Amino acid sequence: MDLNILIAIATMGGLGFIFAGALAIADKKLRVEENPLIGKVNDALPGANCGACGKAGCYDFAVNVVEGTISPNGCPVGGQDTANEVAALLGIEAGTAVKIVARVLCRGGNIEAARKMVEYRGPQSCATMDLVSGGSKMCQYGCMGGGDCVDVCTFNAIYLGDNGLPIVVDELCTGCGMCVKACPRDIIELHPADREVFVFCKSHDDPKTSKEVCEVACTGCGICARKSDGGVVLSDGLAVIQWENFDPEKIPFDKCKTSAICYLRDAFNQMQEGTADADAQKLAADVNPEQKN
Amino acid sequence: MIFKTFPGGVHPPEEKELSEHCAFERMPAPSIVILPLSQHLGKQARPLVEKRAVVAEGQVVAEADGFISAPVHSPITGTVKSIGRESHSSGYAREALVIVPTEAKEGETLPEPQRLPALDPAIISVADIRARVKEAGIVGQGGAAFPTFVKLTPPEGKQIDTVILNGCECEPYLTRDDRFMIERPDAIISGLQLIMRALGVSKGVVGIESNKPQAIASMESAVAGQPDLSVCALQTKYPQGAEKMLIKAVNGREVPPGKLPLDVGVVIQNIGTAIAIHDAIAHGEPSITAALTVTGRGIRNPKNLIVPVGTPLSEVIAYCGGLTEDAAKVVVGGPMMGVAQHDLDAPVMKATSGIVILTQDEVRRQEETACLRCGKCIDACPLHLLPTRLARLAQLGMIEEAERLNITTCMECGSCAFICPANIPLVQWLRLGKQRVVHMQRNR
Amino acid sequence: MSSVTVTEAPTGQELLLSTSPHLHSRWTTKQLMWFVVLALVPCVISSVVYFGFYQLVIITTAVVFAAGTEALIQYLTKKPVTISDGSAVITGLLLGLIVPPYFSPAFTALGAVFAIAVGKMVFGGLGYNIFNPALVGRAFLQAAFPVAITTWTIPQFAVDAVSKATPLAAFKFDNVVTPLTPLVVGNVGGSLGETSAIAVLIGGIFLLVTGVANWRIPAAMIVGMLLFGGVLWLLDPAAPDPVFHIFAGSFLFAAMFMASDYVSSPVTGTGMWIYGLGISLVTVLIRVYGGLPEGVMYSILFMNAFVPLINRYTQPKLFGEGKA
Amino acid sequence: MRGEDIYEEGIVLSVESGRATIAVALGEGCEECTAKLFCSGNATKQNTVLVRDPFGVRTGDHVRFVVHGEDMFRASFLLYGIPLLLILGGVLVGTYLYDPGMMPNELWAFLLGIAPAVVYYMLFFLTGQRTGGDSMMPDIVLVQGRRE
Amino acid sequence: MSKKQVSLFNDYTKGVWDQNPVFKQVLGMCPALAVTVSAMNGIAMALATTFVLVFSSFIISLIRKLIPSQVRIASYIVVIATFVTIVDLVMRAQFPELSKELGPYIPLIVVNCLILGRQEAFSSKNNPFRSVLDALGMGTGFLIALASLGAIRELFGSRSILGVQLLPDAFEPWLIMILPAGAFLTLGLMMGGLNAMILRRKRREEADILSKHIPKTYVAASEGQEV
Amino acid sequence: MKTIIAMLVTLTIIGVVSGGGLAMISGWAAPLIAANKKAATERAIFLVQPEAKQYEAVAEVPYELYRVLDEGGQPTGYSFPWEGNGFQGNIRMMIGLTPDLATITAIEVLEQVETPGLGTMILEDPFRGQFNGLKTEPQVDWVKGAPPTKENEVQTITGATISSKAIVDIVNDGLARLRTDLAQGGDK
Amino acid sequence: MELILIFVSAALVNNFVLAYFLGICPFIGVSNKLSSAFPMGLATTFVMVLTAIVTWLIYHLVLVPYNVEYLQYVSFILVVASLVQFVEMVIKKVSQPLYRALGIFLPLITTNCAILGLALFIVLKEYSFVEGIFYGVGAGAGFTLAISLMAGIREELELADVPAAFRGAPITLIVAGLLALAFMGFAGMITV
Repeated sequence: MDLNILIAIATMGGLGFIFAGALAIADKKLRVEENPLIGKVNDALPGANCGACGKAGCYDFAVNVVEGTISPNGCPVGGQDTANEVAALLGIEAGTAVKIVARVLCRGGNIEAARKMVEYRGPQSCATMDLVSGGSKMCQYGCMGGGDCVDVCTFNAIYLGDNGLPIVVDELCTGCGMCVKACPRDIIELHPADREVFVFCKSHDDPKTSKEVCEVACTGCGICARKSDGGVVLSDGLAVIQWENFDPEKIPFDKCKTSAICYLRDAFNQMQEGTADADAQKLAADVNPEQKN
Repeated sequence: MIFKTFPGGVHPPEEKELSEHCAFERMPAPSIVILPLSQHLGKQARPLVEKRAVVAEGQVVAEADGFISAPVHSPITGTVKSIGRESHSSGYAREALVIVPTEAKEGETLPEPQRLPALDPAIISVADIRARVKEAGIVGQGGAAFPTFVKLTPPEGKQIDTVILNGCECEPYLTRDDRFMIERPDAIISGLQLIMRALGVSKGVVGIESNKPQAIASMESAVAGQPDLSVCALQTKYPQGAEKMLIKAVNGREVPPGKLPLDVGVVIQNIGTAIAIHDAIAHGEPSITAALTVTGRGIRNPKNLIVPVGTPLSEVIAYCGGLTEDAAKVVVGGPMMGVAQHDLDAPVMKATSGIVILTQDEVRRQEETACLRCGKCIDACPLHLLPTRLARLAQLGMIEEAERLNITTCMECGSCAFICPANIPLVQWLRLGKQRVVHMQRNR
Repeated sequence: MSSVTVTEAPTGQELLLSTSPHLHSRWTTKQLMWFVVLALVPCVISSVVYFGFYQLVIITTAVVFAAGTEALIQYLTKKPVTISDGSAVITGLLLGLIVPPYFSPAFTALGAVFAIAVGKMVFGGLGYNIFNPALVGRAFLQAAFPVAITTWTIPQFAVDAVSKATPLAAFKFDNVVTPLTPLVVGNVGGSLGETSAIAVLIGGIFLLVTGVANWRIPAAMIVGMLLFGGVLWLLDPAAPDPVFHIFAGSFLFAAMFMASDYVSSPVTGTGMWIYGLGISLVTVLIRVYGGLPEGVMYSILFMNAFVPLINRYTQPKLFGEGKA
Repeated sequence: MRGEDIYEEGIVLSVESGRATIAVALGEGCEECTAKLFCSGNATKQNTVLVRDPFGVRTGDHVRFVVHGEDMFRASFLLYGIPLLLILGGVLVGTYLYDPGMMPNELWAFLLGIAPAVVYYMLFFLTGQRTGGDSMMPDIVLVQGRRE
Repeated sequence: MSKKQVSLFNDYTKGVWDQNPVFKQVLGMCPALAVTVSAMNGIAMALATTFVLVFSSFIISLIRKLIPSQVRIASYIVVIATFVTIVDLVMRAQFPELSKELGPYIPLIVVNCLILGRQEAFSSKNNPFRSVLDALGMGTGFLIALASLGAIRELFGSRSILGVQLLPDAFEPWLIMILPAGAFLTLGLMMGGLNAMILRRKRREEADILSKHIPKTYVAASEGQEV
Repeated sequence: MKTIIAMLVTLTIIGVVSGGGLAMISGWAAPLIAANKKAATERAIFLVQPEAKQYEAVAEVPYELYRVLDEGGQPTGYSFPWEGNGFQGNIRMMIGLTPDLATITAIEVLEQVETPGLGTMILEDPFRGQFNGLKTEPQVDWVKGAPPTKENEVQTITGATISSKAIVDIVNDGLARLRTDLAQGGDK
Repeated sequence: MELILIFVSAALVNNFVLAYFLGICPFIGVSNKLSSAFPMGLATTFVMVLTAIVTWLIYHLVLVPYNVEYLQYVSFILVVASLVQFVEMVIKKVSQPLYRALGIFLPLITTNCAILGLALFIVLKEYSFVEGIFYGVGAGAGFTLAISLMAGIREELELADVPAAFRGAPITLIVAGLLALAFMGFAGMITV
């Protein structure tokens, strides 16, 4: 072997040795603490860093799982086995994550809710309308129809229906809660997707005012509360569902004059009837021919 | 002549000639009185009467609830029709008593109007001044409606050296203070002296904008011969009448953000407040009337009126001949900071200083366009904020950044939105930003 | 909603509801923009006078393509088309006035398209662009067609054009100082709109008097030029005197119409001074030490990049936090 | 120089007497960053930071905290700016002013440049541990959510 | 194709588009911008990069189990730098002209985030075969990006692609395209355009879901129970 | 401790293998690279001295200088690389001179980073060709915007004055150096 | 004078980022906040100067004498990487609080192309020791300038209505392109 090669080998070997030594020291001094759980979860993941979970990589996924913002079964690559393993590490059940969706708890659309005798001028956003006597609807609690919730939804899972109320598309909704935060009147709430009955009103107005202001307001008459065995309570002139005690069977829906408490589908169907949007109905008919309004 | 002023500000059209020559008229009792329980800043008053109770003019119908609060007196003799949520000139329904005048039924006598005992302003004690101001339910007439009694009771240890009476009336259109200064200079001076006595201050200044020469003359002759009182003529510029701006203009002091005029040794009272204090002490009158200007090109007969508190706006408007055909907007307060009304059932309140009815032409706004970053709003902002940036931050929800840029300092004077060539509703966005910042701060 | 209905609104008409203030000053964006267009008219006229009617073709091309690009992009992105606000017209007009006489209309069109598309629309349109769009267009042309854009024609009323160096190029490469009078009148080589100081000043003073343009930036630029140009002149006799600096090239034109562009200049008063002084400094450095005879365009673009930082560090002191 | 504040979010890992160690989730900023692969800690991609905690957070809390831009500037000047100047000064002195002539001039200049920086760091080490203190620590500003 | 084949195939294809190193991951920008004054240069650079990427991926995935994690990055760097030196030496020996053209950007392959990124993310965790596939995929993606960027810049900047003149002489070349500014602008506009396309496709997909799902949600629910 | 040893061993081995491998490849490549470089220099030398057939290096000066010879080994001039500042950065060129240094035979730009399409026109013949047979006494000069009138003048490129001037400056600079050195060395 | 020219050339005329495309990764990645961009630039300058010094010494005192110049890539990158780690270690040891303050927001980027590029350019341009250092300072200053300007602009753009497709890397590249255009004005300055 000629000298040149030896020199090269010596140089590189030496550099490698020195570098490794420096790193060894650095490693000792610089070791970063981390939540051991995150590391464990990370190890349990496939490590493909494919991004199919919607996170930056497996490590990010692990952080999010530990943080609780993503469900253990969120990794499509790893499948059920990984999900179980991760869930076991976290001490929670893998497949029990319930789908949470946003629900709009107001039915006072352009037709149902009285409008003021004024024309509002200014930015058409709920947050700003709320500052100027609350936009153009009379109700101080209801949806103003400015569409702030629509704007903030990054999943396009919410859109403004024809009568000015937002509609949530369950399939696209991830329950992220952005719309809940965006609504200045706290009309939108997150609920498990399988809940069917809601009180579609947030108005604390006195009965007389609420009747004047909106056809479908909860007047606070208390009929549902009396029949529900604690499933619904009256709070400051508004019926509020107590979900742990709630049994829809006990609710006398036909007694509610304004249908403020009703099934989600009824609320939607009425909205459909109320609007003359032929396209929407045609769409409904296309997808489900036997269901014609 | 060079008048004192502050840096920044704008020059909106003054339009005072509509009503500046109309002497005050006293409006007759209305057919109904809507008496909001919160006509002041602070906690709303607690009602003392039940539905269907008969109340006398001047009777206390709701008492102050807490330190920063004020009692409410009935402006008419009548029956309480209801207690509930009613229209309010803030735009949001509030708790209010509704009182209708009652005819005396047979065998009954209506209660006599009540007045407080008159006191001699010359010899009254400090404690009595404060007590009377509180009892009479006087609130600041400048717009914020801060209970006056609180302002006359400064915390221990604050050195106050000057009382400034705010006669700027920088809001366009309004002429109430102008008229007061012309018609009742002596009552104003008496009120000022009472305030000075209550605060133990020896220096009183009346600040008046240069566009009210008559008022300046009137006040100057009223203070003549009193070395501790003076009149200070100021440049006509909006918002000269804002507390901080007025102090800056009159004695050059700057009130730091988050501090009160008290902290720089100054107390500011409105002309109207001074008169109310004088009336409450010298004549025992509680705060049951509001002096206001009804003006604008949208009203048939602009007037300066003295109106019973609680009178619905619609009755006031009707009294002034009603709206014209092209009336477009009814604003309670001045056109720069006042609130547009959506419901003319809203009542006149203690601190209502004017009703301005603008016509289509006056309110026609150009379409909103993109911000050009021309910086006019920054030049105009009397508090040296960056309105355009703050508005954009508020719009985009970048609340922390807005907080860092002191959005909460904004007093919503509207100079920025007035001057903005792009017609951006800056005030609305700023208000939203402030609301969100406060919300965030509360969440901490 | 009241439980007691008193009276309807007396006339029954629908009232307006909006936030305060309820009054508004007379200025609107459109007005500001069209005033600037108006102020540019003298420059257009001077370009026609000195270089012939053909120049109108160039200017018109620039305007049409600038406005057209803006409209097209807004149409394609389904945004409201806002060419009537005049901002694109200004960009086109400015670009048309800073290219050399007899410049190819095709290149001008390309520059205008680039100015609007890349200089303005990718940033979100009016009000968001960091750099002055017209200068972006011009810098693009300079980089793309360096020969064509540095081929100057002497002003004359004859038909056949003769190539002649601009006063600055003449100075830089041949050490020839052009006397002041032709510089002021405009009887020299140079871009279409910039040669005549008189025309520029007429427009500029119109803008300053009406309050459309903020006086601080032009003032700062001229003060800066006297200062930096003067210092250099005193130190180095080979450097041209500051007055020559001011009247030669596009300095005045840039001071009045380019640097004072609202969007790409600072918003604060102090910031405007820093910005103007900075432009002058960089201009002098480029003119005296750089490879190019003229540097105003690059100095404005360069300072444009500083605007966000300038704005941040010249924030006015809050009222009450010390003297502002 | 006045820097702006940087807001970050993370999960509390541990708490001790008014301070909390926070694991910063790879936020949006990091996701975009093409340099993320080479972020400091060589063994793990997670970053932790010690912050002041006025709220009494618990392990597992999701918090928002602020890093003061001014502190960033100050720290970077102290840590990099001043040593940089020292090294430059030393090198220039070594190259132009004084040449001992016993080794390659460059090596000498290098040593002369490094020496003041080393001294500076030593001094800093001796005093800085006490003075630096908590003053530059980020602050928690918002507790966003607790893990149940 | 079996599932395994699909996944292997995917190892290759993902780098071509879904995770295209330049357009999607914004990696390896330095050569992407610097050498793409012509399509040829872009291709040569991409090939050189691919060579280094493939071989270092292969070596690293071979010895991945032997390397302690603390010296991981260091080892990768040495391996990569070795291959880069090889490429450089070979190019200087065999293609001196090209080597001069690409100048100092060949050695900078060492610090191309793309290469180190792949070692860290893929090769250190997978077997040599898959690693090589992955490397080839990324290399192809890189090649596509550099070639297209180079082609555009060459077309407008010198009227030609791969040296073949495509635009008539009447077309005045835009010199800016072969300047640094042109590189930034072209790549920025290209990425923006691609993003716009992707966004539009996403919008369409969402609209699809929207039109299909709304009625179903509610209608299906009402089938279960009648009031 | 075990990991530390593992780290040291691994990295050292990788370094050794890398160093060895590179040394071998370099052993293969180095002569080729040297040959390439020589070929390039040679080509440039002959490019600026079209008549010459052979060359030899001049050792008396501390920089590269080649004396070119005709078939018979008679000196026909000098070729030497020289460099200086251009518009954007360094320009390196080969200058060919007659033996009396009074006339330039030709020039060739070897390395430059001038503006493509503009400054790079210095590479092309309309400009470069002007140097063929250019007189160097008292020094090379340039004119702008008009054809040269004297034998020692070249016309600058429109729009690329600085690059053109840079070439002239470099030529003059190199010439000056050469003149003094050759005068001292008495090479003639 | 020569040194000033080298400095100006590296900082403005041939800006590392805008003309040589070196350090694009952090330029795009870390340029969204001025508070992190400027310190980042400063730290990079520091490392660049150290690199310039150390690689010059290695090249001229080790590689050249032993005729193993072809090892420069491998050795430079190893040296750069270990240098950065070493600096980080020192900083951490020297001041825990300051290190924490910068902490995660200012990662020293181990394999920043700008740093290796600097080492290579110094060899390529055959700079002397001091020239190399000034080149390093200039390159660092240019990098700091570019990244700080970009950070300021990007903060401004956060408030702008940039079309969705252009957010992030594309608009950053376009701004970089326009910055490069603006910097073209400095061309020719090195021929003072």
